[in-house]
Amino acid sequence: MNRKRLVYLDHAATTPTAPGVVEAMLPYFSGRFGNPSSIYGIARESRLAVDHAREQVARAINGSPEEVYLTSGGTEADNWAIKGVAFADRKRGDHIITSSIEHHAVLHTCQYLEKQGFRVTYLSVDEFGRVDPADLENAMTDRTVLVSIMAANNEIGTLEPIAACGEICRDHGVRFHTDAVQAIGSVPVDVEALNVDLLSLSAHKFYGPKGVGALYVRKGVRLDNLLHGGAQERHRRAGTENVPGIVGMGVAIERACERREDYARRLTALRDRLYGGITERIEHVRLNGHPTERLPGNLNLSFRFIEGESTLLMLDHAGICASSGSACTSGSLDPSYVLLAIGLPHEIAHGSLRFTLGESNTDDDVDYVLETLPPIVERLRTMSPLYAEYRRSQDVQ
Amino acid sequence: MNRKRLVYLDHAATTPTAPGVVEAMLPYFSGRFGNPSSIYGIARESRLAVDHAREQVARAINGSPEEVYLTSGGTEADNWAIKGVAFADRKRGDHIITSSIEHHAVLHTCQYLEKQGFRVTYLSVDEFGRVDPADLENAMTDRTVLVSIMAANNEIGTLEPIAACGEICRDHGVRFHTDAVQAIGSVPVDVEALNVDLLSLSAHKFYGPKGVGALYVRKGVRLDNLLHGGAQERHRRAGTENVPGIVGMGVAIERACERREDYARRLTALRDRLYGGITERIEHVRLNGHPTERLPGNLNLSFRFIEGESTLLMLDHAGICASSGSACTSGSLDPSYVLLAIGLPHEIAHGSLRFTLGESNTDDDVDYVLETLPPIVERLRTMSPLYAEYRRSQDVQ
Amino acid sequence: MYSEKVMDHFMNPRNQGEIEDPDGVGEVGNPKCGDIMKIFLRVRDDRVEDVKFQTFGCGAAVATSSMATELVKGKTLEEAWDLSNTVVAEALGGLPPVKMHCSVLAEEGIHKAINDYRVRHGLEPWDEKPGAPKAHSNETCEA
Amino acid sequence: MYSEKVMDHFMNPRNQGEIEDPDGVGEVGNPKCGDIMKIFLRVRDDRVEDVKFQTFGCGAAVATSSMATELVKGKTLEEAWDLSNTVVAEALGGLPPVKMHCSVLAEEGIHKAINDYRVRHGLEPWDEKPGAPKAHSNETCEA
Ligand SMILES: Cc1ncc(COP(=O)(O)O)c(C=O)c1O
Ligand SMILES: Cc1ncc(COP(=O)(O)O)c(C=O)c1O
Repeated sequence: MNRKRLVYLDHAATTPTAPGVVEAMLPYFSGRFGNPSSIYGIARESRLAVDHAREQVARAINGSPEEVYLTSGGTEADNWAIKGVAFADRKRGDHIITSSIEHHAVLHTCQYLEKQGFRVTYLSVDEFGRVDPADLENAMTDRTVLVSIMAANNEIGTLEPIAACGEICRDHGVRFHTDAVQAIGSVPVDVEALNVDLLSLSAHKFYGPKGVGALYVRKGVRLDNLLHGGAQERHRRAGTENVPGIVGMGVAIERACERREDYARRLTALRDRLYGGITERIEHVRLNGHPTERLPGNLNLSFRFIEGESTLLMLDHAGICASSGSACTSGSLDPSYVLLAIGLPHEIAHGSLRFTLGESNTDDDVDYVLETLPPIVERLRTMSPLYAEYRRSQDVQ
Repeated sequence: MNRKRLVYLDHAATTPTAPGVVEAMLPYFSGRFGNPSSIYGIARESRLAVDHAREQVARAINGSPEEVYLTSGGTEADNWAIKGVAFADRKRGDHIITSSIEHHAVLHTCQYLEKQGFRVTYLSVDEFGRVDPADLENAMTDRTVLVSIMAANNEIGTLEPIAACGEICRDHGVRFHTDAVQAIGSVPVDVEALNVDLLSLSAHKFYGPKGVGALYVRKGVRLDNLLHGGAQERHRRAGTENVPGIVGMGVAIERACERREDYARRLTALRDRLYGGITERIEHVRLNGHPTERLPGNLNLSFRFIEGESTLLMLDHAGICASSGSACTSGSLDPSYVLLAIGLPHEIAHGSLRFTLGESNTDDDVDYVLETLPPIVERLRTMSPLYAEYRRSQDVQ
Repeated sequence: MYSEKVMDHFMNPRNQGEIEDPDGVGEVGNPKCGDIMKIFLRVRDDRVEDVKFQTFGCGAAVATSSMATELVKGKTLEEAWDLSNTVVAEALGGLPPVKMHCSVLAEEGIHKAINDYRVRHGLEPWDEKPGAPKAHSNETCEA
Repeated sequence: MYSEKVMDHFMNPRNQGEIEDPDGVGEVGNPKCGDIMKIFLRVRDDRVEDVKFQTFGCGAAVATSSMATELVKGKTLEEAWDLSNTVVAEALGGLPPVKMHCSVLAEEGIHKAINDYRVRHGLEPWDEKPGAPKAHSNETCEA
């Protein structure tokens, strides 16, 4: 493949670790490699580094360091929050409320709990992917122990009404968890303002390293452990700390919060230009997710008559990285459950692409996509029996 | 503190990541940072790198790549193996057998399962810390679903009779897990020769990075998932892969296996010299663990009349990093349960030190310890009311 | 994910398009599952003189359409009928397991087009071999 | 883990040793729990003229022994009795929570030595304040 350029537009899948973050991590591999649980000098350095990172995470979300527990990523944080509260509060109740468009780390955990005898309500969302707080209110029972609603959806970028949901939970005395994996660094996240009891985050979504995340747990929230073993994380999460990763997450979250406003402004502008340019050049395109209440870098579009994976492959050939609403690599033929949940018919959901912009993207990148994408869509439509059929139906009219 | 030198003798707690390992990881932070689940070029590079590391791990333990699942470390692997088999086989039985000297990642997981209604037999060990396979045979019931015996103990270095235990399990049709976290790179580990169904390992114990490990699961072993979510690891372990960490583990395990024989020979010689030198220079010293069936780098000694933590602090002051049988930092005042299990009285257990040698250690290091340790022990004994009492009792005789 | 051969047939599909007034047409697949294949045949002297396809679907769906049409071109209808999905997949240098159903779809499309030709000519449609793989069960998209 | 002050008193303990023919001795702690402290007093005119300690225990146990003896030296017995564990801990620049019991142990050791002196002199032993913290409950080592 002779690639003229690489335009990465899949920042929701993962971000590159920022060079400054890698630099901050490096000393902790071979030099300051001590196990934070040991008591000698180099171990104390590791301990201090971990504690410092914990403070950076706490500050970023307006929590306190004692409320931050370090994990191996967003998935572990989600699993821990949900199973942890469910099992700890089992005597108080057996009902959990979540939304139908949560990440699999939440949905599959809830489904697992259903097998363990819990009842789960999956709130539906409107055409823009928003949960209605009134639905949450209505779903509350006196057996409800936990509500989990994501801060921002990973596919369509829709921002959920977290503060309102948090208030309802607080009024009902029910624990409230939010998966903020996609939100950190893009929108303000403040556990006080949002009335959040538990919050998940994952470093590789904000230019930190993969394989490290955190769970915020408000003081007083009871939570069973998920990983049993050593006394790390104040007896709450066992396992030798991933010191370099944790240091990287600390630096990355501080950096992300400092840059957030600029980042959001810049990405919103680029994204809107990309969206405008695409709709000017290509017919039969639909925006998925909320028109304004969405992540700054997220553009999720359905292109009628064509299928997502084949579009991605052609884009890849041209050096453009994006993702699709067909979860094709996962072995399922069903299109994205998120797109179905906002009411898209299957074949339209199959023709969806997600472009998620990030730090490195420029106006040139947008221009390149605007130049590259229309002929690809055109070519795939020419190949498509659905498009041929559509055209025949138009000719008839 | 003006340290003349640093002598790191706590390789069982963690090892420095080898520079070559860090180098292999580096490209995967900011350059080849793609999410292995995505389909474009840079993501395929990540996928290939993860698959390659999986092969390296498989080869090291004589398993096949499809039997290797990547985790966030030894603790997650232990938790997953034990809970996974227990819950998957719940209908077949509710009894688990392990030893009383397992790592907390195994013991606390078993204790958690006891709360969930499982029964656990904790096999006792002999004065050297060895499980007797006959005890295992006797403990088997028709409700037994899992046996978990560590390959090598982390505190006293004793090697367990894994092959014999594995054979008993196979004869009874019971799943056999071994925590090989301390064994990899030091003694041969072959899942076929050892009759092992599940095996845990952790990269930071063999000069790989912290926060990454693996669980070997023999084909056909049923296992519930521990982390629910995305389709990673063939639907068995969710969460975006820690690509740099996984790459590092692959390189580290290959490297460790290549060097193993040399490493073991060199460390055994250094350790034996250290042991000989200490017993020549210091009275009232006891070797803990098996005299020959032990990890090459492990030297666990009890120094009568003095306490471990204070000895460690003085050693640290002199630039020597070791660990003690007092789990003092964990908030418990009880001495190591492993040392109690091999029959040490409390006050002797409190006076134990663990020196674990590794790659960087030299004859000079041994000389330095032999020069530094005796006056420290002397000084602490002078301070000790137990030593004063002992001396009075000797004077009387 | 895909072999070079698959990528070549995906990026440069052979026989893509429509045949005007075809002798047989087969459309298979299901928009719900994200793949539809339409095969057009021109038959002369019981041989596939020309064949074209239209496909809505993933890379493997396009590549198998391309390869399958390439493989049946010039063959007798009986030979074309006997083209199995595994031969198509092998000719492409293999397919990822989750994509094998695409090759089944191609086989089904060709069968359907052949039987369409046969029915138009007053012949009995041929039967699928008993136990032959199916791309999709009727109602679901399970691979 | 430890403050500089703690490390200083640990590495350079004050008053470490034995007093020959002491006026009062107090031994507290428990080898099971990994700490034993022995306090020796020389008393003149109801004052602590000299004080020494022997300690088997962790860094904090040594440092609190050192600091506690330093703080009672020259004090009247009544003043010495009133020395609370928190004062010792504060004088050391604080102790990790899991190590606070060491400062309690030091307080107990001094109390025991003072009462030993009192009993030897035919005086009533003083009572611990009700609700005063204890380093260890009798049977277990729970902090
Ligand atoms: C919303 C959301 N939650 C959870 C996760 C899981 O995070 P990780 O893959 O770091 O475990 C992701 C990303 O994969 C996500 O986008
Ligand atoms: C024998 C043993 N098992 C399990 C573990 C846990 O591994 P990790 O800390 O990498 O989770 C360790 C080390 O801490 C160990 O020595």
